[in-house]
Amino acid sequence: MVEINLWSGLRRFTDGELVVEVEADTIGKALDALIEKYPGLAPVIEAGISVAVDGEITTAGRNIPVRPDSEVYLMRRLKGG
Amino acid sequence: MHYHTPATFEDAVKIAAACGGVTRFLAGGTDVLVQMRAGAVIPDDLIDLKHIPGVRDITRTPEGGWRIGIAVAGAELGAHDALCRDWPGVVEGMELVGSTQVQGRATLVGNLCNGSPAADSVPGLVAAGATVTVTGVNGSREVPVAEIPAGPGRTVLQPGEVISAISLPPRGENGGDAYLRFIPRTEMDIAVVGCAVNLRLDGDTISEARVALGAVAPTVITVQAAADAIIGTTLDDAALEALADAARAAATPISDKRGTAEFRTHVSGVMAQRVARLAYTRAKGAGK
Amino acid sequence: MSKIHVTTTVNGDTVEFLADPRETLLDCLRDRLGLTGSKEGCGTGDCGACSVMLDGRLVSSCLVLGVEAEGKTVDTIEGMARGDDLHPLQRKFIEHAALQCGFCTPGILVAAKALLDQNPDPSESEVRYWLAGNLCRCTGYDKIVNAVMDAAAEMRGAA
Amino acid sequence: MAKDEFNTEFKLVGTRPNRPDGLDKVTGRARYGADMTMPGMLWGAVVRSPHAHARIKKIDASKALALEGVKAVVTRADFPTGLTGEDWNLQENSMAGDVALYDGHAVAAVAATSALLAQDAAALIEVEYELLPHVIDVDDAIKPDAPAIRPGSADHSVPEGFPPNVVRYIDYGHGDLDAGFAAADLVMEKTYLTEATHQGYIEPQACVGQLGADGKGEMWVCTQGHWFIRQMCSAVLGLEVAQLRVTASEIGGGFGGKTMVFMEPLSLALSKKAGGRPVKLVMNRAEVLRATGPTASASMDVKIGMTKDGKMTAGKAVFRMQGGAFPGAPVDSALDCAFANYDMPAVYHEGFDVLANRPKAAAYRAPGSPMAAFAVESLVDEMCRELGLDPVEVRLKNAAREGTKASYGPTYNKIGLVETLEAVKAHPNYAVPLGPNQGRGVASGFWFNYNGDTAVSMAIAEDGTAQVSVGTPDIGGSRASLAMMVGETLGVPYEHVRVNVVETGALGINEPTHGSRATFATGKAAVIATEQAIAEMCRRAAVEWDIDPDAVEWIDGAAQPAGPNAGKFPPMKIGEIAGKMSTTGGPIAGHYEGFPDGVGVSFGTHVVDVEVDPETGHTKILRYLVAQDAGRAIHPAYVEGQFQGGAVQGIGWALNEEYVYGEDGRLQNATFLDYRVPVASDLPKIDTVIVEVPNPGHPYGVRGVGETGIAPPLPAIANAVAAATGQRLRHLPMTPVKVLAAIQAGQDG
Repeated sequence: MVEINLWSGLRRFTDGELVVEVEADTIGKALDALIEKYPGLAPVIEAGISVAVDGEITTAGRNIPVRPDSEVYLMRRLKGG
Repeated sequence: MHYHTPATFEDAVKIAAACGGVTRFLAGGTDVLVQMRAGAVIPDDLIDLKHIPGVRDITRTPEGGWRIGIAVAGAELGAHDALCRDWPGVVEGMELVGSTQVQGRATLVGNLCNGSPAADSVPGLVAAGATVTVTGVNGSREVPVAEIPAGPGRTVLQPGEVISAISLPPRGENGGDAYLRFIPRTEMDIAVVGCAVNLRLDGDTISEARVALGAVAPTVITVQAAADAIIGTTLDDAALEALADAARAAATPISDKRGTAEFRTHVSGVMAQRVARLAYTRAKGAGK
Repeated sequence: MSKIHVTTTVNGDTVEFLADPRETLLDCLRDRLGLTGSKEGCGTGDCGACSVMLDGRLVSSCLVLGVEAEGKTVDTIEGMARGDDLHPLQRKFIEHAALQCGFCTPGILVAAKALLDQNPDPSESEVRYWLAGNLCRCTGYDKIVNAVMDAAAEMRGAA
Repeated sequence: MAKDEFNTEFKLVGTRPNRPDGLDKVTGRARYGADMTMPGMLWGAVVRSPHAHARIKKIDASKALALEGVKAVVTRADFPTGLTGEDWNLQENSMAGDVALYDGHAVAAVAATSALLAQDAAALIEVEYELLPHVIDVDDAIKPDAPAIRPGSADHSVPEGFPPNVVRYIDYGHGDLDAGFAAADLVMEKTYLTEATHQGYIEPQACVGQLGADGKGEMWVCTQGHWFIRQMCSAVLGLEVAQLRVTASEIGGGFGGKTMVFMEPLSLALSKKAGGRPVKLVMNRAEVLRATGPTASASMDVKIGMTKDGKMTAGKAVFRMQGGAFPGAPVDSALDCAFANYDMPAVYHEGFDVLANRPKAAAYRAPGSPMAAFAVESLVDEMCRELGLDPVEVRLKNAAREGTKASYGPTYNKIGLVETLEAVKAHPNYAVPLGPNQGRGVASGFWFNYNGDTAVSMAIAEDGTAQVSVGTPDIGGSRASLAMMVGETLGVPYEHVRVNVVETGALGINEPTHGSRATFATGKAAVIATEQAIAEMCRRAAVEWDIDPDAVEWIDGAAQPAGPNAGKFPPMKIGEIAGKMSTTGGPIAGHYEGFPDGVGVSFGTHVVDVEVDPETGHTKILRYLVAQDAGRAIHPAYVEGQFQGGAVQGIGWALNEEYVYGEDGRLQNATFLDYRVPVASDLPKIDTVIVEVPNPGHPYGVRGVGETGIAPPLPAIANAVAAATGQRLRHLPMTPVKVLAAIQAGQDG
């Protein structure tokens, strides 16, 4: 299991949970599991998000591996100038 | 658009009189081309005055004043040592118009005829008592520069009339003039407030003065009360205070994207004081 | 709207073109003569990217009509180097990293050369005020001023 | 990675060679967007709405089409329908549909045989409008009774019952906010405002587009990212993406503003309608300012708790931003940056993305970070003054470090904020005594940096020189820094590497040069591609020597046996291997396609001294210092250039730049005369300190450096003005009018 940290605005879709545990070894599987658990998250995730794994933010990377002790944060999609 | 290159002012006004549509005279072109580019004014006839003999000349008049051709660019004024010695305020006003590049083209008469209340060269000309020669189909007349602007973007020139020369009076003894403006940056802006002072000293005492303010009224204005505030003084603190008060009292500015009425009113007093000091210093220097 | 035939000297060559009287000298240089080194950044004389020398005087070519160039001499960025020999300003701009995107660079070089031609030993402040009409959005001007000062020093040493 | 330890001596990295595009750029030869002409080319012009909000009742182009030489007119009716999401936004922004949403919104376009003719024709296109109520200011636009600009455009994030122009809502944080504020000796809450500014690149948007009836097209365009242009044009016009081939010209500045399409799709639509003739579209400056990406304007409430010895206990930020008539104000990244400098036990963020009748905001250098920095770093300074604390010491006391839980959630890896603060403390500028009416201001700033889709291909030429094909347009010298990294890795001179920005047909997709990613992401990709080529060259040598490829290593541009057991062979130089490649297995190349990981964030600290004229409110910058963490500076001169350029854009934002609208909703200052970017005489030298805390995620330790530098100037100058005048300006820009009014009010402005 890996803990996914959500931003608080997403509580509306997760019965108030800010940290959700899912069974996954990649970001992609973790996101799929999140949506399965809380279908209300689907439009948020599909609209585009960034994910921070162990402090590093990435926009792509469904294939990025996560371990049970990984620090995973969902973030609003990032772009630069 | 038809482009004309007359060889005399008489021909120029004849062409203008014969044209039915929108006519513009072209000297430096730094306003006309911008208006054309923006689509604000696309003349049917453009009359280029630069092919008329003498329009690029700066000449000393028999009385000791100056006659400046209408196509003399700012950079050429600045390069004329004798003119700069006589009328530094007039020249520095012109030199504040636009960039170095614009200085290669922009002219006193163009700056005047654009009709902007914020025109940098006009307060200096007004304070100096400059006149222009207005040429029309019925001949020419001399008009004080102060009487040319009629309101924002407007002059008293009639359709078909053109300014054919600009004249500065003899500098005379113990005189000094100066122009300063306030802008948000250090260069390249339109004046938020401009002020010119021209004065003459008798010893340490100001015997004559003219004060002109720009960008605080529909046209550049002459402020007699401001001049009166310093005439008969040595520009002491009380005189400077009275000068600032008079300048502020005369200012009737608008609030726009470049500044508020309150700001312009306040700063017109600040500028008047700073310019008066500069003109005074120059007049003292001129006496030595 | 008939076009006007213009004969002028550009970078030492006699050239001819047909200009609509509404076209600027910048338009004519770029679109009639293929001299695209002069740039249009504003079209109002506020950015300096179109700087050229007209009869030896620095002007914004966006504020000159093409037809006004008749019989005159125009010098542009394309004429600044002599063959393979770059003008010291051009060399110093590269060495000092005085350009990033490079779009304002031709106008600044033309303007800076005009300054050094009349004032071989300008102060930093004089350089900054002379170039105030040449906008650069990339560099913050620091390295541009350094390059002009260094070029001036080299040219004085060489003279 | 070849060099993941950071005490390596480099031959090229850290030197200052001349840039490969320098000669073209100083001689006027470099070709930018508007410099291209094509055979049979037509010229385009765009008709734009003069109204802030108006229903388009009728467009009559008959007079224009009657002109000889006018070849095509397009309106929205010529575009496909049924688009959704951001595709629809881009289409709507490229060409208004039923309603013009801002002053400058395109409503029609025309192509003709000359530029003047196209402009004349555009002036003859008659558009009938019905005026609608408009709203410009963000605090007006967020009111419940504001004119609803696009009802129904709020996304899933917006709860029921929010005002009609709120289209995105964000809230997040961590820690116990109430306990944090309760633990503070001083809690201050203030509201800060910033106005919209423009990227102000000197090169207006320009392109030549060609599209045939067969759906195949080409485009020449100045852009930060031509794959984005390709994808967006294809979406807006309903084309197959791979059928459009886009070539990036040299680019005359972008700063985020050239990462999306504006009039580019119009040139293709016109071309198609004109029988496939290429159509050139070049914006004038007024069009650039009225219709291309400004940044958002912001209204921000910030509350911070601090103990009397300067420990920050809690922070709350509520930001409202308008990004024009479309969703996309950078309110989320602004919030993420707000407290990113600090190690705080409790933070809370709330953000509103609000529609207003203004052009669609585009990214601008560290989107959102400058506004956030202005609000937070100003308030920190106010609290330092209130408590009599040194602003640098307070920042050091609270500075985020490796292992700090960032305000936006994750835990920081190795970062260099503390080092930038120490650097400014040690710099002579920080010790210069100040005179009357002078003040010193300090502020720090942050940007994430970014990686993004990246494809790079490199190949060895027959003589052992190298070519590198990249997809990130070179704005600030990236071809030089890429050539240096490839040369360093390959062990060949810098001059032996040519880096080419290639067209979309030549590589897999690339994100633009944005997010400070070119030197990091394209650089990392180029190094990986080079290592592939090196491996292949080692293999060729191994075959020649008849030894195991693993027994060959690459040193100083040559294959060498890896130790005495591998065999005794003289080094086989790259030129030798390359010279025989046709007979040893064919081309030698390497490539990378992916999403390079290992992005390192960048912090910076700025110190500015100002002098304020007490009679006019005019602020003069006396001294300016930038210290920023570059990870490692590949080409230090270009790193300095990024620091200096960012700082000066920030100075403009702080002092004079702003969008000024009239009551009628029209932009009043759409010229460089009145949109006042800093000029050379406004500025002193911009001193720089390159702090190097290498990023472990990059083979040479690179962090992106392009963006962070624009954030600190806004608060640093506000703090300096406060120090000089005793008055706090909380509304940018700090024009003389505002500063004088504050001085005259003699109380907190």
